[in-house]
Amino acid sequence: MTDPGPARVVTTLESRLVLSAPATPEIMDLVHAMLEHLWGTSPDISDRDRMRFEMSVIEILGNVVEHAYAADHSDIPGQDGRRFEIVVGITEENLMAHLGDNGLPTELDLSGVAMPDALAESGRGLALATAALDDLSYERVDGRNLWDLLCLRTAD
Amino acid sequence: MTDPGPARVVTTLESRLVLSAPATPEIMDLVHAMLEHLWGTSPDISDRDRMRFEMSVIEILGNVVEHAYAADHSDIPGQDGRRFEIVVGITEENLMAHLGDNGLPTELDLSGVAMPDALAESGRGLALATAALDDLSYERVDGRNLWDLLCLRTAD
Amino acid sequence: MIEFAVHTRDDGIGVVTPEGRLNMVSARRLKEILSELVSGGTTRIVVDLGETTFLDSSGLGALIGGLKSARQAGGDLRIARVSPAVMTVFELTNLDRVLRARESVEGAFDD
Amino acid sequence: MIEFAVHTRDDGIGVVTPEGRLNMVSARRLKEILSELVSGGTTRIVVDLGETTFLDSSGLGALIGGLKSARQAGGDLRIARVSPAVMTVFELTNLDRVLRARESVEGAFDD
Ligand SMILES: Nc1ncnc2c1ncn2[C@@H]1O[C@H](COP(=O)(O)OP(=O)(O)O)[C@@H](O)[C@H]1O
Ligand SMILES: Nc1ncnc2c1ncn2[C@@H]1O[C@H](COP(=O)(O)OP(=O)(O)O)[C@@H](O)[C@H]1O
Repeated sequence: MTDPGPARVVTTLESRLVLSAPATPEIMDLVHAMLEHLWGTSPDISDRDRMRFEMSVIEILGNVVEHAYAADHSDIPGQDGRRFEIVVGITEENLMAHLGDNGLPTELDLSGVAMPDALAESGRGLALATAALDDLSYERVDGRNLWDLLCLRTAD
Repeated sequence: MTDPGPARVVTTLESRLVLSAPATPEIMDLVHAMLEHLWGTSPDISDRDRMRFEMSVIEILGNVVEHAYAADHSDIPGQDGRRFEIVVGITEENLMAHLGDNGLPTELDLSGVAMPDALAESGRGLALATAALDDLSYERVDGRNLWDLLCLRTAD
Repeated sequence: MIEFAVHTRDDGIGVVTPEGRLNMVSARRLKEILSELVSGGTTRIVVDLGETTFLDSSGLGALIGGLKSARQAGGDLRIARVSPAVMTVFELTNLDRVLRARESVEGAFDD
Repeated sequence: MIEFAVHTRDDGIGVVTPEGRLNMVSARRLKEILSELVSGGTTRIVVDLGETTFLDSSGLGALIGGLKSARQAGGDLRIARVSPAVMTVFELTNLDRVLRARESVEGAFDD
């Protein structure tokens, strides 16, 4: 567990986009569409920055969809379903995302994430996101997992 | 002004999709993408129901973007910018949308909306939405405009 | 997202094919395309709606605008290959009478 | 949204072209396509990434899975036409050494 990362400020950005939806694999395409809209509003972001940001957002959200609900019972009728919220935004200096989900807490140690063997077929997501991002933070607050992702913009 | 319409229940639906974003013409494509995701989750909705719902959502949101901010000054630095929120959802019986925006209040009388002359080039949006929807409600609450849209699902 | 395919046939009829959604943003471009065709002398125009997946009141407005300027210049504007979903929008506005849908692009000016 | 174009060339080499985004959902389909090719006897495969606009760890996993089964069957899997943005993902994981990017689909098996 860490403090909120520097990217948390995205939740107050006037130009932010916010999506709240069920945590399903199919929702990924809508998050891609959201990022595509974002790129349209700031055409001067380098391809490399777009890719490392978009890939990291999709990795972290993909983990939420695949792992954060593995052992819980939130699909019992009457209990809140599996939902997440994502906030994305751009400033002159940063690409930022904030993710919140109502899944189970995780004991992941983000500082200990290592790239697996070259021929491994999975287990590369967090390593890829931590390598691509300039900051990644996780905290558990009020029964929610909160992730903050930051890319510092670079020249092309 | 009316009471909240029957479609307001969409805001409590577990499977709802919620988007909050700046009120710009370009955001329309993202709302279309949101509805496309929705159709993917319920492939049994008739083409006619999809079209009358999607068209009505886009008309009402288009009016918010084009008219709800015409005379205000919310772009003065330090004041909240022009933003809207949209909630969409499907049940066995209904297609529902709820829109909220921070624009100016409107004195529109939805019961008096009429289709303009055949050769008019504008002014057809609200008439089209009221003809296509089974219920359309507007109210002003706490400085926000709230719109509720309902289509009863029909067999193809 | 929309693309417009535009071409003028040997018989002088202009064919405009909006591929995708005709909404607020794309209707502006359709309006421009239609008025450029008319002012360039192409006054008989078929709008092929066979690839149009969505239509709203701004799209209708652009079509009516094109119809009026084509007629003023002595020509006409016709629509063809309208899907049932898009047809709904014409029916709701009673514009199916002003802009009668033709089955094919080729035969749109046959009557 | 993604489409996969798959064909086998006269020289027996299979060419798979993912058109769009290779993410969690589409990586499953790529994995299936690659394993069907190998079990059907096509053990030399080029994955043409020239139309791939996005890649994540699940896409990488599908490629590595295909590489391993192709090699086990005596063949190989190679990637071609990788855009700079997609290349970033290979570099960040050091997989640019295991899966060296070839310039063209045609020449991908020349060495
Ligand atoms: N949001 C999460 N909640 C719970 N566990 C997680 C979460 N994200 C990652 N993990 C755990 O960390 C492991 C490594 O994740 P990752 O590097 O993304 O690879 P992969 O998802 O391919 O296994 C996962 O297998 C899972 O056990
Ligand atoms: N959300 C709104 N806020 C303020 N005024 C509105 C709003 N929606 C509609 N109106 C008013 O109602 C009129 C008719 O709207 P509509 O039927 O959609 O046609 P159009 O937008 O083409 O003018 C608009 O011109 C505008 O003056």
